[in-house]
Formats: sequence, structure tokens, C-alpha cells
Amino acid sequence: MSETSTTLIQILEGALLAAGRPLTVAQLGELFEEHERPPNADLREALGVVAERCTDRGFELVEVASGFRYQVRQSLSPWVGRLWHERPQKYSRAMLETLALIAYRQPITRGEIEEIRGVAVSSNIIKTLHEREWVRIVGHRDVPGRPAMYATTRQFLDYFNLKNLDQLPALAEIRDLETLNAELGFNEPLPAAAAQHAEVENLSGPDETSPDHGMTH
Amino acid sequence: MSETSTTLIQILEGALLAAGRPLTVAQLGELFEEHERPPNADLREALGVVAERCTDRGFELVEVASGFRYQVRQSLSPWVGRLWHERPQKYSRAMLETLALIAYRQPITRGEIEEIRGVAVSSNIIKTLHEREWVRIVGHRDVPGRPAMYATTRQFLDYFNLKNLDQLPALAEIRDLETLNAELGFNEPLPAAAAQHAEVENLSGPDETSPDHGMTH
Amino acid sequence: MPFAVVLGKAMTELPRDLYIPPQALEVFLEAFEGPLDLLLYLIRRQNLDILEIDVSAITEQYMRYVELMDAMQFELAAEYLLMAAVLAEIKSRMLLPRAVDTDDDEEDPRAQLIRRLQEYERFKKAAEDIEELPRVERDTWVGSAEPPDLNRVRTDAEVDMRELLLALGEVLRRADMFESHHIQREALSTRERMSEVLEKLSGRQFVPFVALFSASEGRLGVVVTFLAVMELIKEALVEIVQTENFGPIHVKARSE
Repeated sequence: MSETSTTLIQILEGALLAAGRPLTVAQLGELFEEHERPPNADLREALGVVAERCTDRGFELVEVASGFRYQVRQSLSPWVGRLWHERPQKYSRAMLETLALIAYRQPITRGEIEEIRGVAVSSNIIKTLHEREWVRIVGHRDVPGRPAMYATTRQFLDYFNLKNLDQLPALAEIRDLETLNAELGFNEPLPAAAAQHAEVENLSGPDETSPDHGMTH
Repeated sequence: MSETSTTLIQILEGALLAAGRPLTVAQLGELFEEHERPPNADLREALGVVAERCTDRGFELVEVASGFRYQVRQSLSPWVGRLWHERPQKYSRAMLETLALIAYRQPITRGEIEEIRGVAVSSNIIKTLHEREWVRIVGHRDVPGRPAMYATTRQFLDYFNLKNLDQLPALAEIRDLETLNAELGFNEPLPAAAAQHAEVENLSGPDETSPDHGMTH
Repeated sequence: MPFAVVLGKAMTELPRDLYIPPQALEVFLEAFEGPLDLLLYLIRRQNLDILEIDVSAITEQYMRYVELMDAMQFELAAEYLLMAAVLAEIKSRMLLPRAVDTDDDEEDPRAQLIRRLQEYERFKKAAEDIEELPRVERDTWVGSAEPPDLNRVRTDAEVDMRELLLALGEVLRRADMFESHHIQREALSTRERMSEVLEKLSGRQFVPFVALFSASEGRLGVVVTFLAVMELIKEALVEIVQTENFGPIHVKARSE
């Protein structure tokens, strides 16, 4: 490795630790004066070396939604966790289910969340999600009352160690109602309308999608 | 090196990086359950290895008065320093309120400010005000805890182009902001940022945008 | 871990049979996130696939829960009652002979219910998955180190006097709501002088009273200083000491 790139690697290491938050390749590039700024490819290559240099260390370099950051290896959490006296916060099922719906179905209104969960969503849950900056309002649905539509934020992804929404665990498949009709406790065939819904179901959510525009996820 | 001590070294690395503050040997020992706690000699030896493993890195392990901490190498400051070259952040409303109360009610303690504001005053705010040399400690109130009393400085007056505090608008006028605007000859509308400060509830530290009011800096 | 203690007996799992000790009902219901969750539980307890549920049997069970709740004079959550109505409708439909050609627009409520259950279960599972994701502050922590000393070109934020006043106006308005605080108008020069006097006194035992005054400030300056000292005495921040009649007066910060 050339001398310059050794310096480059050290600069990246130092900056990532000094920042204490994720930094994007662009932000790392801005550490350099314009005339000495390495091309992004070099930065990425250097980041690769930074990551390699963590082999066998108590920390690793990971890429999350807001960029690259050093973080403590998960296997060490039993010990490192003792640095803090409070136990990590537990989130209620109601809150996690609401968050899951926002994450997988965004943009989604509170009413739509309630429809799927079958119960009211408490304002406290929405408030907490806002305060944690895990969700934000991205617009209002053009229906009476113009309810707010929620989506997740980069901070949500960062917090759960994700680079993007695609990295969320896959939603469980739903079996096709039509073909399983025989197994149902029902004796008669389903009416056509129900069968149609069942098809749509496989493609999109319970949202207002009509069978005509079957949108794919 | 035995396997156990590799784990030990990784635990120390992880903890030091996660803590973001110096940790003493005793504090590091407390990361372990009593029955598995390594003797201090082992901890010190492991810290030695942790330090060695920083050779050629952008950071190093140093011992300061309150313990061991990772520190970014001084030689990297020209680059790392640019992390903080970003545009200055707007001060939070919490900070402005604190400053205003110190100006108008000096000498005043932190507890008294908190009582009037109804919320805690973060240490960061006090620190920032000190760093800007806008406030100073002029004594300590003779009550339990002997809290410091704050007052404004000459620099504060200079910054706001005041000869003395009497030139600050009288409190009674402040209650009626519209009149005040007129009296002070502020005919233009308030800067957007200032108006927004009034909306963003209780953010301490540098102003952050809450997702609801997408404000641009 | 027991999720309820009933009559001194710890309950570690949900009851296997339908009978729930009445005292446990409330806790039992809290264990569910709503009617869909309860229905899923009833189905799972029978080790059934959602698609194989015997609507009739599940309805019976659900209704008995609801009746039990009602007997307990619980304020039944609207959601539970609504589900009871849905189930009742399904059951009644199944008892009726079915017209061959029903209007296609109307969806079979059974299929609709099953779909809702499936949909809910997906997200129940998704919530569990999210809970399992490695997360900051529980499974990992973001690393940081002390930055080097920086010759930071300090770019401090600009503050407009109006922002300061706006902030103060806001505090005052809030303080007005709590009537215990009254900030009345006072001469700020006195307050400013109070700070100066305190600073002069800090770190020293006794300061001669006269040393606080400066002739060069003229009469007004003397008056302001005097008022400031009076205010400091009133606020118990300084004390005045005179050891003998007509002797020199000394001022001392209370806490020094």
C-alpha cells in the first residue's frame, strides 16, 4: 500500500471515530480540500481496508442508512451493556406492531394501521415513535379528514442496523386462498369476489388497491 | 495469547469505543460478573495489548486523569477538524431562553432558570454560553449545593451592540411582541428560523429539526 | 415468569381451557393486542391453521369470552364487540341456506375474516422480527473517540436580538401560566451592578463597603451600586458586617 493511502486510511479511521455517528462517502470526501480530494472509488476502497482492519477486534465497520460507522461487536453486548446501569428499553408489542406496519406498508395512515391491527393505535405510541425520530409524516391522504401518512426515517434504519428497507426481514407469505379453499372449514366455494380479493392479497396489502392495478412490492 | 485473553482484549476495545469517555481499570473490571472478573494486573496487561493494536491506526489509546480512552491522533486534526466546519447550527430555543433569563434576571442560578422555564437546562447549553463568553459565574448562592450564579459579560453586550443592560428592552414590553417589533423598528418579518424556534418545543443542544416541520437551514 | 397472580397462585401460561378465573380476566385480556390477536390465540390453541378454522367453534369460544367479560361488567372495548358482531354474522349466514347466485359485490365475511387474520398475523410476526433485529443501545453501540485538539475555526451561530426577545417572551408567557413566578420590571442596571459587585466579592473575605463605589461614576453610579447592594442583601446573597459602632462597614459574599 502506498504511503498516501496509509494516510487516507488513518484519516478515515480517525474521522469515523471522532464523529461518533455514521458518515457517508460524500461526507468523508469533504474532509479533504478540493484539490486533494480522493475519488469516491478510492474512498470506498480505503473503507474496505478500514473494515478489514477490524478483523478480530472488539468493533467492526458497518454501513447503515446514514453511512459508515464503527460499532461494537454484538457478541460483546453482555459485557459492554454493563457500562450502563439502566436496562435497555423494552418496547411494547403494540408499539412494535405499529412500527412494523409503518415500516412495511409506508406510507400508511393511522386509520389503516388500526384496520389491520383491529384495535385503536394510542396517541402515545405515535408520539414515542416521533420522539425517537423513527417515523415522520410524509404527506396527507386525500380523503376526508386528510389523515397524515407515516413513513420510517433513516434514524429508524440506523437504529436497527439496516442499510435500507429491503434489509428488513421478509414479510411472511400468505397462502393463496383460492387453492386452499378445499382445506377450509367451508363447504361451498368462495364467491368470486372473495377469490379476487385473495389474489390481490398476494400482491399488495389490504390497502385500497383494486384488482385493476395490482402493484408489486 | 490465550483464547480467553483475546476475548478480554475485545471486550475492552468494545467498551472503550462504546463509552465515549475515559474508563478506569476498576470500571473496566465491573464489566465482568464477580466470579469471572479478571485481576487488575490482567486488565492492565490487556490494556497494553489494546494500545499496541493501535499502532499505525488513526486513533490511539491514552491514559488521562479519569482513565483510559481512545483518542484520534493529533496529526489528523487538519482533516478530522473539517467535520466541524459545517455551517454553524442555529441555537435552540432552550438556549435562547436560558440566555434571556440570565440577561434579565442576573445573578441567577441554573435551578432558578429551570424553575421559570419549567424544564431542565442541559449542561450543554451552559457550556455553549460559557464558550461564547456570553455568561460568567459571579458567585455561589448560599443554599445547599452552593449553586453557581450566572451573569452576562461585556462580550454579551458587545455582541448585541449594547452599552449596558439598561438598553435591553423592558420586560413589560416583551410581553407584547407585536408592539415590541414596531418599537424596535423591526418592520421586516422575523427571520423564518426565529419564528420556527418558537414552534420547536424544548430542543436542547444544537437545533434539530423534528420531522413534522420540515425546516430547511 | 408468571404473567398474573390469581388468588396468590402465579399463572405462568395462558389457561388451557376456556375457563378463566374471573380475577385473571383483565390481565388475560391485556395479554392480547385486540380481537384479532385473541382469535389467533384461540385458533393456535387448537393447533389449527388459520385456513382450517372451524368458524363455528371459534365463534362459540369467542362469544363465551365476550359474555364472561360482560358478566364481569367490563367496559368492553368496542373492537371486541365489533368482532363479536362479525362472528355472529358469519355464524348466522352459515345456518341459512345459501342462494346460488348471491350478489358478487358482497364479499364472503368468512374470507374477509380469514384474510384479516392472516394479514394481522403477518405483522405480528414482523413485529417480532423487528424486536429481534440487532439494535443500537441493546446489542451494539456506535463507537466514538476523543477528537484531536482542533484549531477549530469557530463558526458560531448568529443570534438576532429579536430571537432572544422572542424566546424570553415565550418563557414569560409560560411562566404566567404558573402563577408563582412574577417577573416584574426592574432597572436592569441594578441587576448588572449586582453581578459586578458579586464578582468583586468572590474569592475575598471582606471588602470594605466604600470600595464598591467609584467616584468616577458620578452620583448615578453611586445610587445604582447602592441599590444593587441593597438588592443583594434582600436576596441574602451578601452580608454586611460592622464590628463596632461607626466602624468601617464590610461586605462579604454569603457563600464565600
